[in-house]
Amino acid sequence: MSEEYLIKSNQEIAYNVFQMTLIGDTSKIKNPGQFMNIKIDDNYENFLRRPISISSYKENEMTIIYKIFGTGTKKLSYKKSGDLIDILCPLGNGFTIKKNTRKSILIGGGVGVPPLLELAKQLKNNKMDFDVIIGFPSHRDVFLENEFKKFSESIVVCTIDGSYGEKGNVLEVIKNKQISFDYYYACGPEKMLHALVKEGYIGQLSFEERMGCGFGACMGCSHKTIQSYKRICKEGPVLESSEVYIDE
Amino acid sequence: MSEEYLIKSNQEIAYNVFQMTLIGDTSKIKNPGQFMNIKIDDNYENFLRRPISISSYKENEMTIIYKIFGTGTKKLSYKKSGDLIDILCPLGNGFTIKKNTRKSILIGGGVGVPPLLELAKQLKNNKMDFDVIIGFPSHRDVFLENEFKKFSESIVVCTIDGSYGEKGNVLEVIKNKQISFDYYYACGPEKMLHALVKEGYIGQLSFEERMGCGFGACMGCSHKTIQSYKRICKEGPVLESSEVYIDE
Amino acid sequence: MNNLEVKLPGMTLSNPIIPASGCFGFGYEFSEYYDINILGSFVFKGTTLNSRYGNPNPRIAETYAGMLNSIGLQNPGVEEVINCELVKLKKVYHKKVIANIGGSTEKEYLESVKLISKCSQIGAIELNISCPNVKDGGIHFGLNKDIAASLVKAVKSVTNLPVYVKLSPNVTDIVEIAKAVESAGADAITLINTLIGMRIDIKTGKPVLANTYGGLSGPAIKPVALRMVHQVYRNVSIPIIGVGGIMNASDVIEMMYAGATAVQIGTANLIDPYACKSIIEDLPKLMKELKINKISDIIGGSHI
Amino acid sequence: MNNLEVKLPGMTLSNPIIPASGCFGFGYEFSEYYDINILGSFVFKGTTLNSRYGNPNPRIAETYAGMLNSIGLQNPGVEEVINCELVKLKKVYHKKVIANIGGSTEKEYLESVKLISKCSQIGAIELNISCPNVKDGGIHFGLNKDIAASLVKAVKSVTNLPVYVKLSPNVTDIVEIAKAVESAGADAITLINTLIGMRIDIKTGKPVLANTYGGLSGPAIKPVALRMVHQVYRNVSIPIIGVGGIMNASDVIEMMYAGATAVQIGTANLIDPYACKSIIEDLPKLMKELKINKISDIIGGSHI
Ligand SMILES: Cc1cc2nc3c(=O)[nH]c(=O)nc-3n(C[C@H](O)[C@H](O)[C@H](O)COP(=O)(O)OP(=O)(O)OC[C@H]3O[C@@H](n4cnc5c(N)ncnc54)[C@H](O)[C@@H]3O)c2cc1C
Ligand SMILES: Cc1cc2nc3c(=O)[nH]c(=O)nc-3n(C[C@H](O)[C@H](O)[C@H](O)COP(=O)(O)OP(=O)(O)OC[C@H]3O[C@@H](n4cnc5c(N)ncnc54)[C@H](O)[C@@H]3O)c2cc1C
Ligand SMILES: Cc1cc2nc3c(=O)[nH]c(=O)nc-3n(C[C@H](O)[C@H](O)[C@H](O)COP(=O)(O)O)c2cc1C
Ligand SMILES: Cc1cc2nc3c(=O)[nH]c(=O)nc-3n(C[C@H](O)[C@H](O)[C@H](O)COP(=O)(O)O)c2cc1C
Ligand code: FES
Ligand code: FES
Repeated sequence: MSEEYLIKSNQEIAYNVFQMTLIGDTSKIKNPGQFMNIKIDDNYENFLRRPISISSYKENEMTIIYKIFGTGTKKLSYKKSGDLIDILCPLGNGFTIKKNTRKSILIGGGVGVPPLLELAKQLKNNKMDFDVIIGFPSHRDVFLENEFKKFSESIVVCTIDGSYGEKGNVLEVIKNKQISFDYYYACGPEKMLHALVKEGYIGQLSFEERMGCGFGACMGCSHKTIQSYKRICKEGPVLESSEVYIDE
Repeated sequence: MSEEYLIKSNQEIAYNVFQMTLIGDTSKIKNPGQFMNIKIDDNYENFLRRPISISSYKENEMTIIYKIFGTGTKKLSYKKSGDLIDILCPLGNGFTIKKNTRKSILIGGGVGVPPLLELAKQLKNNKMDFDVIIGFPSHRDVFLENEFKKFSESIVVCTIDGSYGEKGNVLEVIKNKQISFDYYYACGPEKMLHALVKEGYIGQLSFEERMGCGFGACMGCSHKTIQSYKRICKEGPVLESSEVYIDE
Repeated sequence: MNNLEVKLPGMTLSNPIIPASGCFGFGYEFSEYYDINILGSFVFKGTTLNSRYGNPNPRIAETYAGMLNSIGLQNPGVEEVINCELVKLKKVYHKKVIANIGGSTEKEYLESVKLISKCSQIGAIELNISCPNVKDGGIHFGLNKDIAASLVKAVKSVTNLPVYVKLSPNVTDIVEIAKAVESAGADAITLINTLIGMRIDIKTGKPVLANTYGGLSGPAIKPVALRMVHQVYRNVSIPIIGVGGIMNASDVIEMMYAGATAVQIGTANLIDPYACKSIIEDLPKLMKELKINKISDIIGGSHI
Repeated sequence: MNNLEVKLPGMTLSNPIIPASGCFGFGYEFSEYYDINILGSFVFKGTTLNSRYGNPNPRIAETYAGMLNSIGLQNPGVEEVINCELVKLKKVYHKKVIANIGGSTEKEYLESVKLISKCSQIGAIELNISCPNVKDGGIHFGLNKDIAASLVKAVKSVTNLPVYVKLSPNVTDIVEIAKAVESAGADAITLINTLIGMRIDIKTGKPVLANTYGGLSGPAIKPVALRMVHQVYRNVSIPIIGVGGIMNASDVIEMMYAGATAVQIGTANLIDPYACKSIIEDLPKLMKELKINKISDIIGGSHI
C-alpha cells in the first residue's frame, strides 16, 4: 500500500545539494511549503522516513531539493532516474498566501530556500509584489538563484563569508540594504526564524522538528506555541509569527 | 575488507532452485564439499551470512546451486549478472578423496547434491570408479543430472513420488537395485545421513548446522560426534561415518 | 465464521490486529488513509487526568531497526479526550476502543479510570504502568510487583470495564509481576512497553533526545517481546496481548504462537500508515500458506 | 604519542578495540584473516572450571539487526584453555589477553580464577556473571546486587589481576548492581551482556533455538547498551567497557561519549571477520572529521 513515485532525475546543483524530480500524483497538494516524508529504502538502518519540502510542483510532477546531512540523505543522493521511491505526500499545512499585502518578502536560509520557489511562482501568478532574499554559507552552496529570477526581478543572494552576493546573514542584509516589506514568508534555521520574530516583523515561518510519523499520529514533533502546542507535521510546519514562542 | 565476487549468471535450473556462477579468487579452495558464507546484502533484515556449498570451481570461477528456502535465499535469487556479492570462501574441510577404494558411490539428497558435482569431477580426474545416486521430492525438483553424466556413466535419479527416475528415497533405491560399493560420499538431509550410518556403510558425510560465523569463532555450529564435539564450519561439514553420533 | 476472530475479556475482535497506544493518535488521524473499522480494535494515546505537554524536543531518535521516543505522555487530559477526541472518533469508528490510562499517583489513576469508564465507546482499560519517559508517568508502578498489584486491585474496584495491564520489559523478572497483577484481578496483560535506550549524536557528543533516554520500539525489540510473552504465557492464565516490533503478518503469527491472544502494532504505523491494513489483508493469505485454519488455533502453539 | 591509546586497570591499550567474549574464539582463529596484534586486547571465550559442551542445536537464530545465541558456554575447561588454547594463541599474539570466567558456584569461580591467574598471558579477568544461556552459568550472580558483590569480593581475594565484572542488562536497576560490584572491589565494569530473547519458526510453530531462549546481540541492542553505560558512568568511578551492537567506528565514538573507556566488539566479528581491523583503521579518519584529537578525550563526553 505504499505510494510509489518514479524518479525522473536526481542531480547535484550545489555543494552536496541535490535536486530530485519525481513523477506521480500531485493532485492533493494544496499549498507551497507542504512537505513529503520519504522512505529511503527497505533497509532497517534508515528506519524512519525523511521529511523534505516540496520545492515546486505541477500535474504529476514535483521537485525537491535536499542537502546531504547524514546517512539517509546520502543514500537518497545515490538514487537514479528510473528508480521507484516510497513517499507520503502532501503533509503539513504549507504557506497560506496572504492576499492584502502591499509588498511581501520571501526569506530563505540554506535548505529552507526550496519551498519558497513554489510560493514565488504562486505569488507571481497572483500578480503580487514581492522581493526574495536567500542566504547560504558560501558561494559553493548557492542554488535556485536563476529559478527565482523567473518569478521576481528583485532577488538578493547573501553568503555568510561574502564569497558571493551580499556578505552577511539574511537579516543583516535586510537591515543594511533597508529592504522594506509589510509581510514575510520565511523558511530556514530556527535561529534565523526566531531572529525575524524578535524583530517584530509579521509573517509566516516554516519550522523543523524531528519526526516519528509525519502525519499527526505520534506527537513526536510537538512544538510549543504561545497559545498551545502544535504538531509541526500537521498544524505546521508553517506558523504565524504571532504564535511563535521563543524560549530564552 | 570484504571479499567481493562478481556474479556472472544466476538462473533457475529446477523448481525454486538457482545456479549462480561467481567470478573471483578460487585459489584457496582445497577440497570439493567446502562451502562459502554469503552476505545477502547490507540490509540488517538478513543479518547473518548464508552458508552454501561450492558445487564446482575452476580458476577464478565457481558455481553454487541453492534452493529458495526463506528470505535470504529468496533475495539471492533476485541478484543479477554484474552484481557484486560479499563472500567468505572457502570454509570447512570438504571431502577427502579416499584413494584405495574399488568402487565408491556419491549419494545426494536435494540441495545436498551440488557439492558432489565437483567431487565427481575430481574422482574422474583421478580415474576412480564410482556411481552416483541423487534423490529429489519430485520431477520438477531434479537438477544436475546431465552434468553428472559428464563424469560418470552410472547415474541413478530417484524421486520420492516416482514422477521421474526410480521411485523412493536414495537408500531404498540403493537396496532395491542392489547397488554395491565399498565407500560412499554423501550430502543431504540429516535423516538420510543418519540412515546411511545406521546401515553400517563406511564413508564421508556432509552435515548442516545453523551458523553464527562460519569460520570457527562462535561455537554456534558445534555438532556432537562419538569422540567429542566438532564445529561443522571448521572441522566439518564433512565427518567420517565412524565418528557420526546418532541420538535416539 | 470469521477465522480471524479472537476474544479478549469484554471484547470479541474480528481480527487480532490492534494499533498500539501512542502510535495511532486518537484514531481519526488514520481514517484519511483507510477505514479504521477494519481493525480488531485500537488503543488510544496514553491519557492522564490532567493535560500534559510531555518532554522537550527533540523527542524522536532513530536506531538500527527501531526508534526511540521520549514523548512523555503528551495528551489533553481525560475530560478533553472524552469531550473532544472521542467525539471526533465516533464519526469514523463504530467499534469499542481501548483506553490507555497513565498516572503518577494511585488517586490520579482512579479518577481517570472512573471518568473514562462512563464513556460508552470504551471496551476496556489498558492500565499503563510502564511509560519509561516520565518519572511520574507510572513506571514505578510497573517495576515492583507489590505496587503493581495494589494499583490493579484499586482500579478494579472502581470500574466495571475489563482491565488490561501493560507491563514494562525493563525488569529482572517479568513473570513475578505478571503473576502479581493476575492475582490482583487483571483481566489481561499487554506485553511489552518500550525498552529504555539512548542515542548520542557523534557530531555534538550529546544525547539526541533532549530527555537523554527514551523508549526503544520497533523490530529491534521483537525477540525480547516474544520471550516475555512466552515466559508469561507459561505462568498466567489470563490472555496476553503481544506488542513489540510487529511489522507484518509473519510477525503476528510468531507472536501468537508465543502466546498472544491478540497483538498490538506500534511503530509500524509510523513508518507506514497503511501497516495495519496490509497486515489484516495479508494474514489470511499467510494462514493459507501455513495451513492455519482459525487464527485462534495457534495461540500459545509453541508451548505444546 | 598514540592518540588512540586508552588505559584500563592493569592494561594500557594501543586502541580501545577489544573483541568480546564468545565472538572471537581463542583469538588464533582470526589470525588467518589479519594480524591480531593490532587489537587493543581481546577477551577469550567464556571459560569454566570443567569442560562444557553447551546447549543442544540449533543454537543460533537470526533477528532483525541482530542474532540470538544459546551456545551455553561451550569451552574445554580452564586447564585445557591454559595448556592448549593459550599455547596456540601465544604463537600469534604477543599482548595480554582478558580471561572471561564463568561458573555456577562461588567455589568454581574461585578455582578457575586461581588457575588462570598463574598464567602470564592474562592481563585481567572478566568475571562473567551474566551468561543468560545456562542456569548454572553465573546469571543468578548477576541479577542480585548482594550476591554479585559477595562473589566479586571473594574473587578479588584470590587474584592479583584486575577484575572486570561483566553485567547482565536483564535487570530492573543496573546502577544498583554496578555500585555494589564497585564497592566490592571491581576494577572495571563491562556492559552489556546479551538481552534475553527468542524467535519462533512460523513454519513449525516451535522456538528456533532448541533451548527456547537465547541472548540477543547486535545493532538491535545498541541503544540499551548506550543507556546502561551512560547511567552507570554517572554513578560509579571505575572505568566502563562498553559492549553491544558496535558495528563501526561511529558506534565506537558514540559508546565512548556515553562513558566507555574502551569498547568490545562481539557480533560484528561473526558477520565480518575483518570488522575490528576495519574499525581500527577507520577510527583515526573519523576522529579527524569530528575534530577529536585524542580518543581518550571523549570518554564520558556526553555528560558534560
Ligand atoms: C518539514 C521539514 C521539511 C524539510 N525540508 C527539507 C528540504 O527541503 N531540504 C533539505 O535538505 N532538508 C529538509 N529538511 C531537513 C531534513 O529532513 C533532514 O536533513 C534529514 O531528515 C536528515 O536525514 P539524514 O538521514 O541525512 O540525517 P541523519 O542525521 O542520519 O538522520 C537521523 C534522524 O534525524 C532526523 N533529522 C536529522 N536532521 C533533521 C532535521 N533538520 N529536521 C528533521 N529531522 C531531522 C532524520 O529524519 C532521521 O530520523 C526538512 C525537515 C522538516 C522537518
Ligand atoms: C555447510 C552448509 C552448506 C549448505 N549448502 C547449501 C547448498 O549448496 N544449497 C542450498 O540450497 N542450501 C545449502 N545449505 C542450506 C542453506 O544454508 C539454507 O537453506 C539457507 O541458509 C537458508 O537461508 P534463508 O534466508 O533462505 O532461510 P531463513 O529461514 O530465512 O534463514 C534464517 C536463518 O536460519 C539459517 N538456516 C536456515 N536453514 C538452514 C540450514 N538448512 N542450514 C543452515 N542454516 C540454515 C539461515 O542461514 C539464517 O541464519 C547449506 C547449509 C550448510 C550449513
Ligand atoms: C511514539 C510512541 C509513543 C508511545 N506512547 C505510548 C503511550 O502513550 N502509552 C503506552 O502504553 N505505550 C506507548 N508507546 C509504546 C507502544 O504502545 C508499544 O508498546 C511499543 O512501541 C512497542 O511496540 P512497537 O515495537 O510495535 O512500537 C509509545 C510508543 C511510541 C513509539
Ligand atoms: C555467539 C556468542 C557467544 C557469546 N559468548 C559469551 C561468553 O562466553 N561470555 C560472555 O561474557 N559473553 C558472551 N557473549 C556476549 C558478548 O560478549 C557481548 O557481550 C554481546 O554479544 C553484546 O555485544 P555485541 O552486540 O557486539 O555482540 C556471546 C555473544 C555471542 C553472540
Ligand atoms: S511526527 Fe508524528 S505527530 Fe508529527
Ligand atoms: S558457525 Fe561459528 S563456530 Fe561454526
